[in-house]
Amino acid sequence: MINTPQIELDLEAITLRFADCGAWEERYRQLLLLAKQLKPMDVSLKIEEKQVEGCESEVWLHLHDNKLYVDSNARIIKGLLVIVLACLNKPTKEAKALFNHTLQELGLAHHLSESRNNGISAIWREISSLD
Amino acid sequence: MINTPQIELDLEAITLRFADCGAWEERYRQLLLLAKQLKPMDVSLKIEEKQVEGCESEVWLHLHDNKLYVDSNARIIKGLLVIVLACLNKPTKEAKALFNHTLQELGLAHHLSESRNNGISAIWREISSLD
Amino acid sequence: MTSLKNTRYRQFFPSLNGNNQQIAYLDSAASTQVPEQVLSEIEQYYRQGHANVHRASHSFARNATNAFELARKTIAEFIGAKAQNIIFTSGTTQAVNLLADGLAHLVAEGDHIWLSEMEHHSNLVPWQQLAKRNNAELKVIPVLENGDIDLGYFRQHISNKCKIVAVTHVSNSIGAMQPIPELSRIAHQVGAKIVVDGAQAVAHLDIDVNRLGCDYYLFSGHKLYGPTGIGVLYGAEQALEQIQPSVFGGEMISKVSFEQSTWNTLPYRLEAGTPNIIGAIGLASAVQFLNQFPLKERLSVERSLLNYALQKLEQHPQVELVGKPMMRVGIIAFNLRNVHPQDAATLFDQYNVALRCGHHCAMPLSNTLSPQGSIRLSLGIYSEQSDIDQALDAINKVMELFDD
Amino acid sequence: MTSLKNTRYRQFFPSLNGNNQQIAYLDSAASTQVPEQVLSEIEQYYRQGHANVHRASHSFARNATNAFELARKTIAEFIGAKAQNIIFTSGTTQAVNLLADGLAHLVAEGDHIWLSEMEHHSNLVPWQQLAKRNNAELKVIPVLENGDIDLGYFRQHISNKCKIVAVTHVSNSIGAMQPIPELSRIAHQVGAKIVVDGAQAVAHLDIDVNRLGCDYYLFSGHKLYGPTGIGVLYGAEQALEQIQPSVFGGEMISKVSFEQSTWNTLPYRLEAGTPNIIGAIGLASAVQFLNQFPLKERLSVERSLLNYALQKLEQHPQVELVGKPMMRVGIIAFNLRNVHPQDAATLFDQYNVALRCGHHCAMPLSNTLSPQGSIRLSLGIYSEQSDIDQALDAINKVMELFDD
Ligand SMILES: Cc1ncc(COP(=O)(O)O)c(C=O)c1O
Ligand SMILES: Cc1ncc(COP(=O)(O)O)c(C=O)c1O
Repeated sequence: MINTPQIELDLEAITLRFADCGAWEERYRQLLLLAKQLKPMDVSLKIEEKQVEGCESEVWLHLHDNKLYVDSNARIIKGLLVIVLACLNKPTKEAKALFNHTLQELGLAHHLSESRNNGISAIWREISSLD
Repeated sequence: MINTPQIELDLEAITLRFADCGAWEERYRQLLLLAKQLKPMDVSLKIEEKQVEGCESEVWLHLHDNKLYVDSNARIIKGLLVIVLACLNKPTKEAKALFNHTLQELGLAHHLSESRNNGISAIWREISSLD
Repeated sequence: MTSLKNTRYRQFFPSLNGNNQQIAYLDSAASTQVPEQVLSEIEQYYRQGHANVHRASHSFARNATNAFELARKTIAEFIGAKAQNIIFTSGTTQAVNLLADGLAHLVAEGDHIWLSEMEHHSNLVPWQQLAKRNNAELKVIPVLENGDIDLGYFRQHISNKCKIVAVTHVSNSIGAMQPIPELSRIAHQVGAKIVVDGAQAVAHLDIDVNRLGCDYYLFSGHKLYGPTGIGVLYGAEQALEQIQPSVFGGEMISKVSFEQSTWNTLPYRLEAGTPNIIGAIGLASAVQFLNQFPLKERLSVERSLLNYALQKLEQHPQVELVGKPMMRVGIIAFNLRNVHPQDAATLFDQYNVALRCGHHCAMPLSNTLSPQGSIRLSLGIYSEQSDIDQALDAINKVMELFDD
Repeated sequence: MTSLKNTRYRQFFPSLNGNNQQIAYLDSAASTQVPEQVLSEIEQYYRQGHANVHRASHSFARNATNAFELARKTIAEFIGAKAQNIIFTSGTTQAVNLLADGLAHLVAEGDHIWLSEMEHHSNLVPWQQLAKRNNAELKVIPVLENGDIDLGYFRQHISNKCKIVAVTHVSNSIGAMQPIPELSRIAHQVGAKIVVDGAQAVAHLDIDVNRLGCDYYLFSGHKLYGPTGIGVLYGAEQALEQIQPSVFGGEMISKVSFEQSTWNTLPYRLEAGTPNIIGAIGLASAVQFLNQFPLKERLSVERSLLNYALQKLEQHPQVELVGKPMMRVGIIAFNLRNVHPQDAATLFDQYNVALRCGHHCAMPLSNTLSPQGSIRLSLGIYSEQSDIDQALDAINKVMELFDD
């Protein structure tokens, strides 16, 4: 299992934050707030070699000593990254399934499209390749 | 004006042959018979340099001493060539208009399409370039 | 013989019903009619909202991207391939050109490119030009008197100088089917890539690219009951990687500066510019149309009809067949005794029989088998015995006219 | 202001009515919606009987050929050209590639190819690759801070080493219009050919290729209310003759043997393979759709709407325009303060506002003006004030969400 030192919330705490959300705007508000829970990645790591290919926004990903660091300059992606990290206390494949399930539950499923430029699927591809 | 030693019929005689034609089959029968009225072109002239570009069937065209010789190995085209020649006792532009008019009259107008591979329009292009 | 009377398929093709019922369309090798289903799919797509694909930040774009990528999958499965092995092109011709340019790096001075004598110009001229550019040699598998390729000659003469073998699956001028699995084996033995032009095969055979064993397989949508402007280049895993991009711009790019560019991943790397989205969707719909019929039955109906036509023509005293290949698919070429094929076609037209005359874009073969050209009769899924009978009737009438 | 309320055009576009009425489609620069008329033309063509063009020996083929060549004429006249100067391609990208390959013989070692800094990748990478192949140099007309090109720089630095100038008529990322007549004069003074990428111009300006004075003008059907898979390469008389064929096969050929091939006449020489017949017919139908409206009115309605949007966005305290070109056509690029454009686009989508974010396939310009990318709002003939208002409303709501 990979360590995720950038977050303190676990998945349960995250889904709880969405529990009372009605309209989609509230869900996105929570997602944007979630983004703030991501502790910053060292700026020296935000370089091209660490960038995930196939994202419209820049997404960085760095694995060191079994610790995974991620960041993005798009806040919605950052919020989603928090959920990604929270799922990673499982083997990657299970984690991805859990992530998909969670997004469905939170009403954010359309971020799951397999479209090539969908940052999220690119990130999972990258994480899977770390295995 | 160009001389056309390969035919003896004039346009009037030609149209007369079509006068009693009812069904299209009779018209084509006349056209095929007309083809037999074209005196043969010297075989030594049936060479690639004399060939008209843009015809599906081979059409040869040779001008010498102001005499025009034509031939084709397709009989319908040959019949049409007889009509072409019969129109050439006029300046080319008028001759072409006359030819178009005649074909319309004879109910053979669909040979006039400007389609690139229409042999007839290629022949007129070639004749015009002889002017 | 009941299957000959089968009129199951024709009803789905609006252009062959209604006003056009009297037309015997026997020119499917040139281009096929389009079923109702494809027309309504095209309309529906545009009605629901169109957008450019791939950069999907809104619902129209998401829908377009999903429909486009689903089309890729549908078409891939139709020939036994995976979606990621399918490159969309504008047609077979562009596909061959993409290959001839993209595989140029495999062909060094003195190397050989092998073709058959019966190639369509589209699978001949690009290779000829490549050979010229790279100082390579074009080698030709000759055709036997019956129209089959001389496989023995090929086996004997191919050497490891050969880098590419480009052959048609089915000849568009005489309908001869090539033994592709065998040709693939021979090509691979000398380490060459094999390109198969499937333009005339894909609508008439059960295609499985794995069984064929070829590296590349190409076809056009407009000969498969789909719209014009769309074609497919299938490439086996390794083979696809070998194609270097030769058309640049748009989504085939990953990063661009004025100094240099880096390419996107496959299949996008080989699809420059906005793809023919509606073409892909239309072609996938045509494939779905075909998929709804049991394959064996569909093919056997067509085969029976071809045999019927062949038998009648062979027996006709004034008909001379051009090419009598062992395995024939969809096409019969012939001439009428002492009648120029163009004259015949003109008169056929008068009898509402739509077929082609000429060299059928395969001049070298035509010059070998029938220098004046030939008449070509070709079938589609909608063809019926009445079409053949109408053609036979027209032949008799043409011969009468010419008898004078 | 009455013209802003004009709803004359929208009614003809089925995808923007009915179920989709709530969607503000502001992504026409990527691809346009298709009017009813084009859909029924496509359907009608196929219903009446389709065939391959050019070898017209039967009625379907004659009809197809006539429709296809009439389409060429209709489209030619739309840009003030003659039919024989129009080459059909699969899109702008393929047109640029045809040029970059076909004009390669004009570019010798050490020669220059000039582009502007705001070119779409499709009008950049093909030239970059040509320069690389021929050891020529790519020269760039820089963009000023406001997004206009630095014409003075160009005048000063162009020399008779320049063989080709390739510029966009209207920038797809910021909407800047280039002074093409002036650029043509400058190019011709040094004896260079000038290629104009009209992809973003042709639907929004009164195009007359003679007035523009360019040698080549290119555009895509899918940005002109036509179908995907069809594009146009216009070439002035002499200029067209200069393009050497680089795609081979089918009707572009006059004679073929295994030793050599000779090419057909123009325009066919540059149209290899079966053309996109239905694409050409569909595009001509789109042009006819536009032709039925008085040109001046059509363009002024769109210009008013663009000005309305521009004014509102300029005044908005949280909007930062990207590029403020002197002459703007159809497109506005902007960013929301402290909001990543991709976040904005995601939320716009939620508010049923369809627009794009990103580098808009013009990375070099993007890197100069707005490295993180931008949001692009673009108009079509069907755009209305309500679409702009919906976008403005969405901007306010996005900013609220981001305020937390
Ligand atoms: C200015 C410009 N040039 C070229 C293109 C490429 O057009 P296409 O993708 O239709 O080939 C586009 C469209 O994306 C464009 O906006
Ligand atoms: C065997 C064969 N190859 C290639 C082609 C070229 O196909 P397209 O014109 O669709 O590019 C054809 C069709 O004319 C063909 O019959």
